[in-house]
Amino acid sequence: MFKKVLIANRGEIAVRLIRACRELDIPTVAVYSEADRNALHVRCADEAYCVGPPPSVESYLVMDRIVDVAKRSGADGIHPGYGFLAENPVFAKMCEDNGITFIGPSPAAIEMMGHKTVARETMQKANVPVVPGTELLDDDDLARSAVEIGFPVMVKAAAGGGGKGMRIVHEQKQTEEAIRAARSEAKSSFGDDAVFIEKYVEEPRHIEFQILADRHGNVIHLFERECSIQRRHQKVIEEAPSMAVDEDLRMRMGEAAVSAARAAGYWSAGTVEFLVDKHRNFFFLEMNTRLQVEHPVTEMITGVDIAKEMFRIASGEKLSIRQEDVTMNGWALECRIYAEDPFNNFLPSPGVIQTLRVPGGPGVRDDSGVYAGYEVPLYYDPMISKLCTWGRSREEAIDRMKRALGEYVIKGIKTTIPFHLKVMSNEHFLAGDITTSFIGDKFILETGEHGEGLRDVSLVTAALQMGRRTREGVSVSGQRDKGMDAWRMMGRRSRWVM
Amino acid sequence: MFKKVLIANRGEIAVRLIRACRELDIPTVAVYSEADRNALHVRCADEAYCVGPPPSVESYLVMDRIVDVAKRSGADGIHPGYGFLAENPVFAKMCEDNGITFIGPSPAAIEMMGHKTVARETMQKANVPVVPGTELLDDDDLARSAVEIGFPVMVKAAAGGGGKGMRIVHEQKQTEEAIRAARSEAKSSFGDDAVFIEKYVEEPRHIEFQILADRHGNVIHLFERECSIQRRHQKVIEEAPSMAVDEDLRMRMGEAAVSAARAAGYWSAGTVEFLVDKHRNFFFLEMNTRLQVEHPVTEMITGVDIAKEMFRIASGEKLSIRQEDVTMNGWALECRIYAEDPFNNFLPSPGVIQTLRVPGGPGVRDDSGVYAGYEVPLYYDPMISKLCTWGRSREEAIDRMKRALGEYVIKGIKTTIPFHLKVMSNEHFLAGDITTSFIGDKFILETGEHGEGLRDVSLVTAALQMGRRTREGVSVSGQRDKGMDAWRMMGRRSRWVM
Amino acid sequence: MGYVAVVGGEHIPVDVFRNPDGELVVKVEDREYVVDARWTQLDLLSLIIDGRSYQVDIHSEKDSHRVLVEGEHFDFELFDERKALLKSAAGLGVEGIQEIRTSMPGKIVIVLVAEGDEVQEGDGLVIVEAMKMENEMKSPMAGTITKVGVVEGETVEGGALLVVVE
Amino acid sequence: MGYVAVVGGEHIPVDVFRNPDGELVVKVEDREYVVDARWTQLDLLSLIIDGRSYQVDIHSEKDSHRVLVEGEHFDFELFDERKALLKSAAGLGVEGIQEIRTSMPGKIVIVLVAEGDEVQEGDGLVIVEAMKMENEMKSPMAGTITKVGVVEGETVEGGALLVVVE
Repeated sequence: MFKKVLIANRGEIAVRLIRACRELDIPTVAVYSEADRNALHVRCADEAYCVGPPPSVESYLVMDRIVDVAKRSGADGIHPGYGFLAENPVFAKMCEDNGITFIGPSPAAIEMMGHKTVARETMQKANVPVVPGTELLDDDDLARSAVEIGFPVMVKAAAGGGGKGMRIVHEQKQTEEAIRAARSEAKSSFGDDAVFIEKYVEEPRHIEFQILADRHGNVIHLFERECSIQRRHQKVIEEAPSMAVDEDLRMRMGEAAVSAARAAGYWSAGTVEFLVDKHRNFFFLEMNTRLQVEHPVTEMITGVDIAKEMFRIASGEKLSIRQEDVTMNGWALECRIYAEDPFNNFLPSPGVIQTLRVPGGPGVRDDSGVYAGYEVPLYYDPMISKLCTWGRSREEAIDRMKRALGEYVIKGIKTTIPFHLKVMSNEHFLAGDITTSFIGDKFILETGEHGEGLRDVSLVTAALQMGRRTREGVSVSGQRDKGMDAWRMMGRRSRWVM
Repeated sequence: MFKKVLIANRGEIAVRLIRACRELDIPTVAVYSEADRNALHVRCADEAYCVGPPPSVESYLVMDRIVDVAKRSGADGIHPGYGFLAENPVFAKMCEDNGITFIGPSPAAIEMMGHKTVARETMQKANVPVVPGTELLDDDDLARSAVEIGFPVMVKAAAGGGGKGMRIVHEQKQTEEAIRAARSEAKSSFGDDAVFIEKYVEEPRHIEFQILADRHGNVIHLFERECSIQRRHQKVIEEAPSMAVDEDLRMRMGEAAVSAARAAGYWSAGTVEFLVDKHRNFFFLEMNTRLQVEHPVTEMITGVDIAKEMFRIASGEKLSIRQEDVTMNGWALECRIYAEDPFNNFLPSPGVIQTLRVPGGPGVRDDSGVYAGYEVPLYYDPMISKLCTWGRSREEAIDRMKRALGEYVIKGIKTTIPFHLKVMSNEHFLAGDITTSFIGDKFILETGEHGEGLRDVSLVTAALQMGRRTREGVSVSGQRDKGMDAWRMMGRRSRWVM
Repeated sequence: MGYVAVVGGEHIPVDVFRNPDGELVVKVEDREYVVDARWTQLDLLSLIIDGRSYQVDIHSEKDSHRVLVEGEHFDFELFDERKALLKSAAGLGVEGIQEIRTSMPGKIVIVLVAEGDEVQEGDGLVIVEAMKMENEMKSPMAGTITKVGVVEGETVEGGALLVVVE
Repeated sequence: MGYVAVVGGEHIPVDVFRNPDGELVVKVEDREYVVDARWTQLDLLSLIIDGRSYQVDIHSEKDSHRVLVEGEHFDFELFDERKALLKSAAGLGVEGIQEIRTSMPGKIVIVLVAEGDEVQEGDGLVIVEAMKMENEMKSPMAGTITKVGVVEGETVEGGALLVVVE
């Protein structure tokens, strides 16, 4: 096992990986930008080194500086998390060249799967079905190909993933702007503006399989995740298993996922993403050669700690479990909580978290990188927490999620918690009737039937809030006051007329 | 199912039960004393009514007032939690007489199991082995019986449980004081000062079986919990399953537990407690006719939500699971976190919780009744949180617990977190070599080998703390400062000489 | 103490006082609520109104309030009576001149309109990149662009004036 | 700024200053630590010392400090130099007259000693009930009881003087 590991990331995933290392008794080295001196991952790690100014291109993406910190601190492994350098084959190679283990797949596998067009060809050869699409082309050829394939089409960044550098194009006149926007986001997120075009499968489900593979040729899958609930091609709610997958489809897709991993000569944890249409045809979409944001839901239904498995695999151990040992137990959901205002077009809402109360009790898991008093910086992804729930059934997992979201208090910034609460009550979601266009088509973020009565409660609160500010206002008891008023209330006549 | 349920309790267990009700979509009614207006259970419930001044005998134990609140608010069920009125047959009867369902067993079953001497007789008739002991006697007869049975003996309150009103007596001269102290605690905790004496089984393990029984004669068990780690006869760390129980013993003890429940005509959730000696003989100790503090560890290894099952059973539903459907998955641990100073004889440490950071990530569950800004009151039990972890193996559960305890930040009051951290590193604990005398015999709360280096870090911190207070002190950057100092540090020569 | 709330164009009187028993009363229009209110955490109010317990989360900026309670949210303004009177003379509505500002620092990616352009409600005005996402600022109403305060490529602070629509 | 720490009877000099590069330095005896320190949460210090990251929890009451770091705890006193000098003249040790006080409100259940009694270290003095538990207050040293400040059955506030041992 590793003597010491450097975590080349920040936020919740850095904290997740430090937790895994603590449980494996591996000392950890954090790196941080100047904007992140007070970040949780810096406080949790055993060592911490600043690697540059706030913009990630000047800090978290500076490969030689990170490798230098690893060497100087004596780390013999680097885990890249997701995003940043996680799917950068140059970085994986640089680690190897410096005698440091890259805790992920081989540079060759990253490169093959990272270039979406090469990945498509590899999959076609391995008889895994793919969606019709183009190679990398310049703007004019892309625009022409879009017409040939037939709208709607998707413009996608060759590098990276996670919904960035992607644009859907419904009609010809949008093509130029979509290519520009995708290139611009791809450039700023991955440092590579190459894009290609794919047929856009309408009303698909996005279903992915979690893979674990060791360096000795053993490959298993840990079942599927349903990731159809997306905003701007970014997953926001995931679950495992999927209601759309029965035993037969699970077996066939699982086999295809394992074949895909074998075709890529893959080791480490990875994810094979598929689109599934309404006729249960599935198409290879891409392979993510890293730990996924949504890995916790798979951990909750299988009991396998995927992050810890990555460290074991990278240190050369064989998989401790065989395919037939992997069992599925219950149902798990994840809601990604962003520092965004759901009632104002999901505008980012950075700032200081003044109060934080994380839900607890049975079947609840919170993965977050923040704390009360922490300032969510402007420079990075606005995801601040992943809230997961487990239940014996999908219904129980949903009931728990509603309960847990209701308990979650994050003050000082606006978050997407109210959005998730609405999804958890949406009849289509409850019925499992979800596709990647769910949010556009089947979801309205409106005040519900109980709104009228609660409006008065909100006006009462605002009036008391105003009173706190001014001497003229009628004062409200603070925390330390005696409860005598409340006690007298027992004998009072009802006046609540709502 | 219930239209509305009143939770006749406070603290973490009231919050736990409100969570169960939320997941079952049952509106909840909280009751609170004047000291608890700001308590979490008041804020979480749908309705809340004050039932009296801070001392529990004037509020949480006033039966007719609680029943009156239930009637006035339209609640058709009352859940008593644990402690307070949970094992009071008079209260259970009063609920029934007022047409309100007591969410627990029948008054007759509570009464039978509540009087330890009657319970012993019932068990003897049902061929469940019991520990030698006396009936209820006056002080002089008790003192005489103690000599007859032979020291060491245990003085125990006839009512209640949970370690209160219990005293161990090693030699004759301690007898009088032990009886006085036990009676005094029993009186103040349960309102009944009757005590009896039992042979004290030396170096026993305390192992208990979780029972679920419906009103239709179905009784199952959910395996055992190991509860040997105790302080002052109060459980502080529990786990499930127990290392001392193999498949054969599990089957025999499970059958005895089911027989015990049947002999008592029991329904609802309940716990049959046994002492297990070093030869694997087991003796019936008592039956707790309520939800136990430590129920989460069983929930974590079986996936069964015991609290929710209690509501279903009380509403007349049949058990949804048969004995053969109950499976054991992994290992779970619970550490009870008290507002006590472990380095000062575990003196209670009430006060305002200034900062709270609850651990998260995989396999961690926190059940607590507190929040940042909350003042832990003087009047009630000092347990503020139950931290549980799950792992595929006992080792993984322990590694997670160490990791989670290390993350837990509770500031403003002293807590037993450092105590638990020490237990998790104790070689006897790691080996599973634990009995009820573990803390007295095998555990030292001393500073470990790393202490010397960390002492300098603690002195550095105190010096910086002093500097914050005075203008003369050298100032330290606050949270919002730029990270430039840290960034410059990159080029600095090593001066850390530890 | 008297207030006026402006909710979706509607004006609602809200009054706070102590009744003869010393209890805190909030009157909304003609509905009187006797309230037991505690600020248990920063801007987090525990309200008990005749036994019903609410945990209310309020986010206030000057007279604007965002309230979250039981999964529902409410955005409105609340003025004290004197201020409401002054505002009333000047027109309390939110129509008229609209200043579109950034809520946070970011980079101006594209300016979609020029001074003098006619826009409809919902038309895109400016695309701003912040926190790695591009966000399109839309017009809150139909009108004419009377000012454009930024140029493409510019980096702006939070609160910067982007566009004025009249 | 100079301090003196008293740890288990030992006196340890601690000095805080900025070095010529402007870095914050804390010197403990002859060991110099260049520290990057942030109070990230109330009394919770994030310390980075030559790359090693510590999260240190400190609980201070006047000159007494309880520090928790990486699962270890340290209790000690820290005085600034002037105070240490004054204390030194008066004897910095913790022997001599010991006042036994309650840390919290509670009820006196039993008083086990009377004025003039001789006690050994660890002998029980008073049993106090608080938070439903009976706690025995023990003598921190051998000596003579010179004062008993409470009677059985009495309810006392936090900090009440129970017994004086000399």
